[in-house]
Amino acid sequence: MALLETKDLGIAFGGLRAVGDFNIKIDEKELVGLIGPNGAGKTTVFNLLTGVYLPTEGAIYFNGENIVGKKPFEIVEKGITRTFQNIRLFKDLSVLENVKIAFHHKMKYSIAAGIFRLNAYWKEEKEIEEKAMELLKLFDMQDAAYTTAKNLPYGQQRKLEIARALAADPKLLLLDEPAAGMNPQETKELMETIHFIRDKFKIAILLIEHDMSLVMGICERIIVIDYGMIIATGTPEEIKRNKKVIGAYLGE
Amino acid sequence: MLKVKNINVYYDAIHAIKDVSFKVNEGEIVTLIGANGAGKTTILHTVSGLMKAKSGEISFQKQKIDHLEAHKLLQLGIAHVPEGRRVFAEMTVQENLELGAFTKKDKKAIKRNFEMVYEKFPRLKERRKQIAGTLSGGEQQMLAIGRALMSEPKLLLMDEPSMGLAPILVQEIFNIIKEINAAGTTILLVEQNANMALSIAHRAYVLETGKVVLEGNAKDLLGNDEVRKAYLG
Amino acid sequence: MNSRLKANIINTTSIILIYIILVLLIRIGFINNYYEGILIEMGINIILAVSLNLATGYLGQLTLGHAGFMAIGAYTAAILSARMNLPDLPLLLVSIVLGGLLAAFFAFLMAIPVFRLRGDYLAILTLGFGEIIRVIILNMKITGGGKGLSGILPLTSFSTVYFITVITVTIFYTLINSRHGRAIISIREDEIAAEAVGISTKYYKTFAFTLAAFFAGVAGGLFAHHTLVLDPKDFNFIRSIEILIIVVLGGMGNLTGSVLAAIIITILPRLLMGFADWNMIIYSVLLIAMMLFKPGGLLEKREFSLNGLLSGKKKSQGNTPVKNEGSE
Amino acid sequence: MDVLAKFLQQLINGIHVGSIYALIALGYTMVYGIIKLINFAHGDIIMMGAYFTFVCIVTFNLPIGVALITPVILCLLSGILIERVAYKPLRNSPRLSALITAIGVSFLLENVFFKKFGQNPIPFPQIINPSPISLGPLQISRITFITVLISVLLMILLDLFIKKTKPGKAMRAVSEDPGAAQLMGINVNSTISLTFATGSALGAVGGILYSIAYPLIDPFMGVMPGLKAFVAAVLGGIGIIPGAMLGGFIMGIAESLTKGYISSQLADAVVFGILIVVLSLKPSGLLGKNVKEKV
Amino acid sequence: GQKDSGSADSDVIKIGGIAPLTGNVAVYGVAASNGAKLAIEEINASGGILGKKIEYIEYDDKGDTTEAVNAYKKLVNNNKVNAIIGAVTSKPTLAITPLAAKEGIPMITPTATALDVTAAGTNIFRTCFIDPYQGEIMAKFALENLNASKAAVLYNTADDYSLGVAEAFKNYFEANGGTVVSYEGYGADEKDYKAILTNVKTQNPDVLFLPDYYNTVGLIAQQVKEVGINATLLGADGWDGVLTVAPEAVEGGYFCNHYSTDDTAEEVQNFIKKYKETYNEDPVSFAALGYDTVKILAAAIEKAGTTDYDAVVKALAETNITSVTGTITYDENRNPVKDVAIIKIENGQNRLYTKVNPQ
Ligand SMILES: Nc1ncnc2c1ncn2[C@@H]1O[C@H](COP(=O)(O)OP(=O)(O)OP(=O)(O)O)[C@@H](O)[C@H]1O
Ligand SMILES: Nc1ncnc2c1ncn2[C@@H]1O[C@H](COP(=O)(O)OP(=O)(O)OP(=O)(O)O)[C@@H](O)[C@H]1O
Ligand SMILES: [Mg+2]
Ligand SMILES: [Mg+2]
Repeated sequence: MALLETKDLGIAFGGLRAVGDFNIKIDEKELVGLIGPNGAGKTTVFNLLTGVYLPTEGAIYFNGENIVGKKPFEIVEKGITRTFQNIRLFKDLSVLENVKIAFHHKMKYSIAAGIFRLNAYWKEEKEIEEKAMELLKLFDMQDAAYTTAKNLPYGQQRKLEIARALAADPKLLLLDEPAAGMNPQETKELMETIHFIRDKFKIAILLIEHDMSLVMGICERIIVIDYGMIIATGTPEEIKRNKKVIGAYLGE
Repeated sequence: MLKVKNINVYYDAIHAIKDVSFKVNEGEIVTLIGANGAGKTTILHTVSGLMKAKSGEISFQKQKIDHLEAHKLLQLGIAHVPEGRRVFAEMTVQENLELGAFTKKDKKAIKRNFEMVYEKFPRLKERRKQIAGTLSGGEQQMLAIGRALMSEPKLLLMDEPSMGLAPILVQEIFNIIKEINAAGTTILLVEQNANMALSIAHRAYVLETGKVVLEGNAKDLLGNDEVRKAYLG
Repeated sequence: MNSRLKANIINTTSIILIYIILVLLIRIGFINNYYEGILIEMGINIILAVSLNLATGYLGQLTLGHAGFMAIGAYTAAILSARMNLPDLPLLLVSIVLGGLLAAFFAFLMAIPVFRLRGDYLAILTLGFGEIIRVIILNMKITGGGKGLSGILPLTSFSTVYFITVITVTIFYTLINSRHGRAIISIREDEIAAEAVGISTKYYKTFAFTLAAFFAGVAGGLFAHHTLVLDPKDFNFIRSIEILIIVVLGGMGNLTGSVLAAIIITILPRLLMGFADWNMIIYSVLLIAMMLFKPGGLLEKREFSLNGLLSGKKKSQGNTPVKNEGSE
Repeated sequence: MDVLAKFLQQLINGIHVGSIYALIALGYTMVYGIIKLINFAHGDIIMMGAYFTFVCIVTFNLPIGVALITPVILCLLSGILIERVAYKPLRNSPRLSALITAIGVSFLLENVFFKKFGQNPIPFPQIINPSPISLGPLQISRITFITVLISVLLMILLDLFIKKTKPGKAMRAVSEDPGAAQLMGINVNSTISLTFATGSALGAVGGILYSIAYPLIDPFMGVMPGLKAFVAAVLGGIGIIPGAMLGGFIMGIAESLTKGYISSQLADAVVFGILIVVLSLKPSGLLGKNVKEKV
Repeated sequence: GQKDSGSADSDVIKIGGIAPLTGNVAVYGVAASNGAKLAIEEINASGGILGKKIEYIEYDDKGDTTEAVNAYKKLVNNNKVNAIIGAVTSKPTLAITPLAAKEGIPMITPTATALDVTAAGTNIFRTCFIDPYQGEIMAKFALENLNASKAAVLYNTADDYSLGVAEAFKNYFEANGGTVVSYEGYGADEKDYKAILTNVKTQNPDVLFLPDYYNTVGLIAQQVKEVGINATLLGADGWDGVLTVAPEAVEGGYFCNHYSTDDTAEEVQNFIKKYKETYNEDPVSFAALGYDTVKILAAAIEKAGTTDYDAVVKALAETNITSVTGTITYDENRNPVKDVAIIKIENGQNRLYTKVNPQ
């Protein structure tokens, strides 16, 4: 059984059908790219998968369960987390707190335990503080733990978003243009990080990116969409040679 | 044409630009390249008057401009295509372009500019009546450039025009930049996509954490090993 | 563990010490009836401000109807206490808790339409709810309508207000510094991102809003048994705004700030009374000046901590004031 | 008077108040649109318009035309001044701080006038003869007639101004993105001033019309109509000019019909109830675009 | 002036005043306060009472209940006054009566007409007559003197005074053969009465009774004209002052009052003269009531020979003096028994139309 499977997924905004007949399968630990021209519907696919938008057609099976209609936070609990095309950090909070918040649904202590500072509170708080620091270490951000998120350089902010998404313990991680605004060198480093994450956390990753060096460099499989429809899928080599993709997206 | 001398720019306590100097000659394409947060956007903002330098001097065609407000600079002939396009999302394409010619009084010139922009971007002509917010990323970028051209600038500042665009559009945008330059507009271009930028520029400056660390002929920099390693991957 | 214990001892001792000093001053008449009344109002304002701060400062939802919840609590408590047969203290506690619960219940009902909205739309809707509550009270028999409700038992005393205030502030403090508090704050920072890391924004919005209303209701109950006459006019939107002023003045998302500002705003008009008819002019000029010079609030993001002060350690608080609340 | 005539009469009453609300609501909406500030002091511009008119007519005995134009100009200048002194320094501060400053300005204006003109409400001079003109079974007071006429005229002019003229377009551009507007050569400061000036001038006219209808002016008279007009602006979709007008008329008519057919005291509840229902169905107001935040 | 003398038996007699000196109903508060001050000046000029000067300490209640309670507490706790005059309007007065009743301090409200005011305690008196009484008088007047058969009544639901007078009017009017065709309430902050008046107009009443304070009456009266109602307007003592607001709109109306400046009695003319000299304006009835209140209180203290609360209260109950608003004695509910003046508004002037004796 595939980790994620969509069946004829689609959404229309008013008259515009932004995504349609969208059928994909992603297996565990797969690293898949999603590319396509601007406005093709890539981010919209992410929004459908994470429950931000309610599809107007089709179904999404995650671990065999249809998750259509679930709230975003419920989908996170099931194991899909994401980053955003336009960075959405908790800007005025510290880096550490950004990560801690994402542990929320893994924690158990009740509101009363929090208010009256029962043992569960002290125990769990200590635990996640340690876990969060560990995670930051992985991204080499432990020194920035107490920095306010908005004061981080752009590239670090993107990394923090990924760390935060990982803290929520996903089985499938969705990355929306993780390399946007990075120069080629930084992009290269990011590619390594993404590889590393996949291997260390043993998760599947679906990523959107316009930087072909990244997409072609690390993705095992690539899905190309245009006008909301899949126009090609295949290995990077196949995609590079695909006439339709060249015409619609890559250019000569 | 544009001369920037030892400027220092701060965000509150953060010293973002440190003693930066550079110049742009008439008819050139000059590009500023550098990592994230190197200060490229900040420099463009300072040149176009959206931000003020704490010290240093900026002059344009021999005139000191560092004390002028942004809306005055346009009249001198400096236009700015900002990072992230920033088109007026709730207005139509046409209205966006009209605003580009806001300071122009000459009706005939405005009409001519409209024709010029529509000729350069036939797509915009097609979408004249469309609300700008609903355009695709590439189209919005074209609109942002077109809007800046409406004021017939002598110097055009462009901030990452290729960001977030599909490869096919990136190519198109760079071609357009070359065309504009060929038609006589001087261009100061900021890019992450250093490869592309260097291949169309005449000269380039490399920025690192708010400082100019390297400058030279674009072709030379393309061949420079250090640059290759740091920015071209 | 040890430092935790030490902190608890320091806090508890100082709270009791302050209490004893104030009670002594009241006993010997240094603080007379009139000044005692001011102290009581201070406590009530603190509870109001701290609870509104949860909704506006921490949750990030600008609400302009806090006085409405206060009104529900006030009228409920006043009406109930007149009809129950209990000794004074239990009577007060039972009636204000019931008042708080009813306020919370209404907040819970409102949460559904309210939280579909964003930013200033939400603000104006809460204002609308507040006004509707007032108009309904104005048109009910049991509340005395526009004539007001009088004959309320004088049950609120300095001691009750003091301890209820302390308990309230403590509850809010510990809540905010727990995972649930973090969840609430994350909604203020970015709702969509909060959902995307697994936080049920609906749940926490409703919870924070309801809890804030509960304490507004409690404050209302204390107010009712202090002033002894209730008039719907006391709970109009200007009152809600007065509470908001305290919150913003103290600093959004800053509990100590709310406490400090509540004290200042309670005393200020009385201090200015000496300036006769210049008082309100001075008051408004001060208000404008404070905002112009300290736009982030008096304390901005600094939380005052007694332990920190005593042990000379600087305790940094992660919560910072909200920037651009509700704006996209 | 038969049932229909009574209904029409109540409708006319509603349109009368509604047109005043609409005029005032425009000031709220314009300012909100451009600097995202709920300008609480706008209600007090109404009050100032009323007092200035009073002073011009009663104290200085100016000819009626001058006495009506002067207050509008004074309010217009006050609007600009308030923005420059109290709001401009806070443009980059948290929005709530600016809101509290606006409240502070509101208190200040109220109390300055309170100090100057004293506690008593002052009777406003009779500018328009209140006696009604008969139209079949209907009687329309001259005040109503003139009020509606002036308001509608001003609204049409404003709409043309914003849509067609350059300064109008500059206002729209600044309200969308002040930074980008500057890059178009638009002077953001003067555009914001212009917005305050226009809004305040309309507010002053609203204030005068309001005082003619309810000829008793006091320093706090702006609070209630200010609040209602603001609700009207939200009802129609805040920041949207035709929305403010629509909202104003709906509020006025709803109020009048409630008073006429249900109960005078429930009018406010009904008005806010309508607001709640509308916002529940259309979260950004009647004419507001229901944009889901794009992520 | 607020002096804080700690000791109770100083060489002055302290009288505390509570009145709305600012706010919506300030005009009444200021008038009552001016009247009271005039009387105190007179008394002090002629040697004071019990050989001591009167010190008058006054706080503003803004017409607000909370402020009134604050003012009361300050007077009793901080200033340690011997007696209280106030408050002026009914609602704030009702807010302080339970406190005053508990303390037993002699308290006289010059002008609070709500029925319940004096019910709180045997130490609470008033100088004005009560609401129901005014309502009945005006209903009787409408039926008998104006031959009205259809009446419309508009009242302020948020105001005890307005409500009380309206109710009494309605009951009396209906009990004595008239019909009240329209009986409608409005809120305190209302400014637009046209919707209600449009309804009233369809009923075509003979008289329109508007028991409210004059500011509101002025507003309603103009809108009565706008809507085109021709009924005779009637009102109660709250109308005193309406000529300053809307003289044209109320022309031809009648209202009842505590006294009339037309009254030729010596006390009245003397008072008017002195008041005009001091304040440069005509005294409204609230001024007269404020004046009389001090006179009543001073007489009682003099009679009691002490400022002891109980003794003064006892002396108050036995009051019998003739002053500006008539010859005053108290009934068992501590309400005054005295004449009522009915005033007609003619050519923009208040004219004494007739005097009604309660007996
Ligand atoms: N909330 C929405 N309302 C209306 N239209 C929308 C909405 N969200 C997306 N769209 C439209 O759906 C289409 C797909 O948008 P989407 O953001 O998914 O593109 P994308 O493939 O991510 O493009 P890019 O590479 O530029 O980010 C676009 O035409 C967009 O305008
Ligand atoms: N509003 C701001 N407040 C504080 N610091 C800022 C702000 N904007 C930029 N900075 C800081 O100033 C420095 C320069 O930023 P700038 O945006 O000019 O970089 P850039 O070279 O354009 O980067 P990018 O490639 O990401 O666009 C960075 O360190 C950044 O963090
Ligand atoms: Mg996208
Ligand atoms: Mg940049």
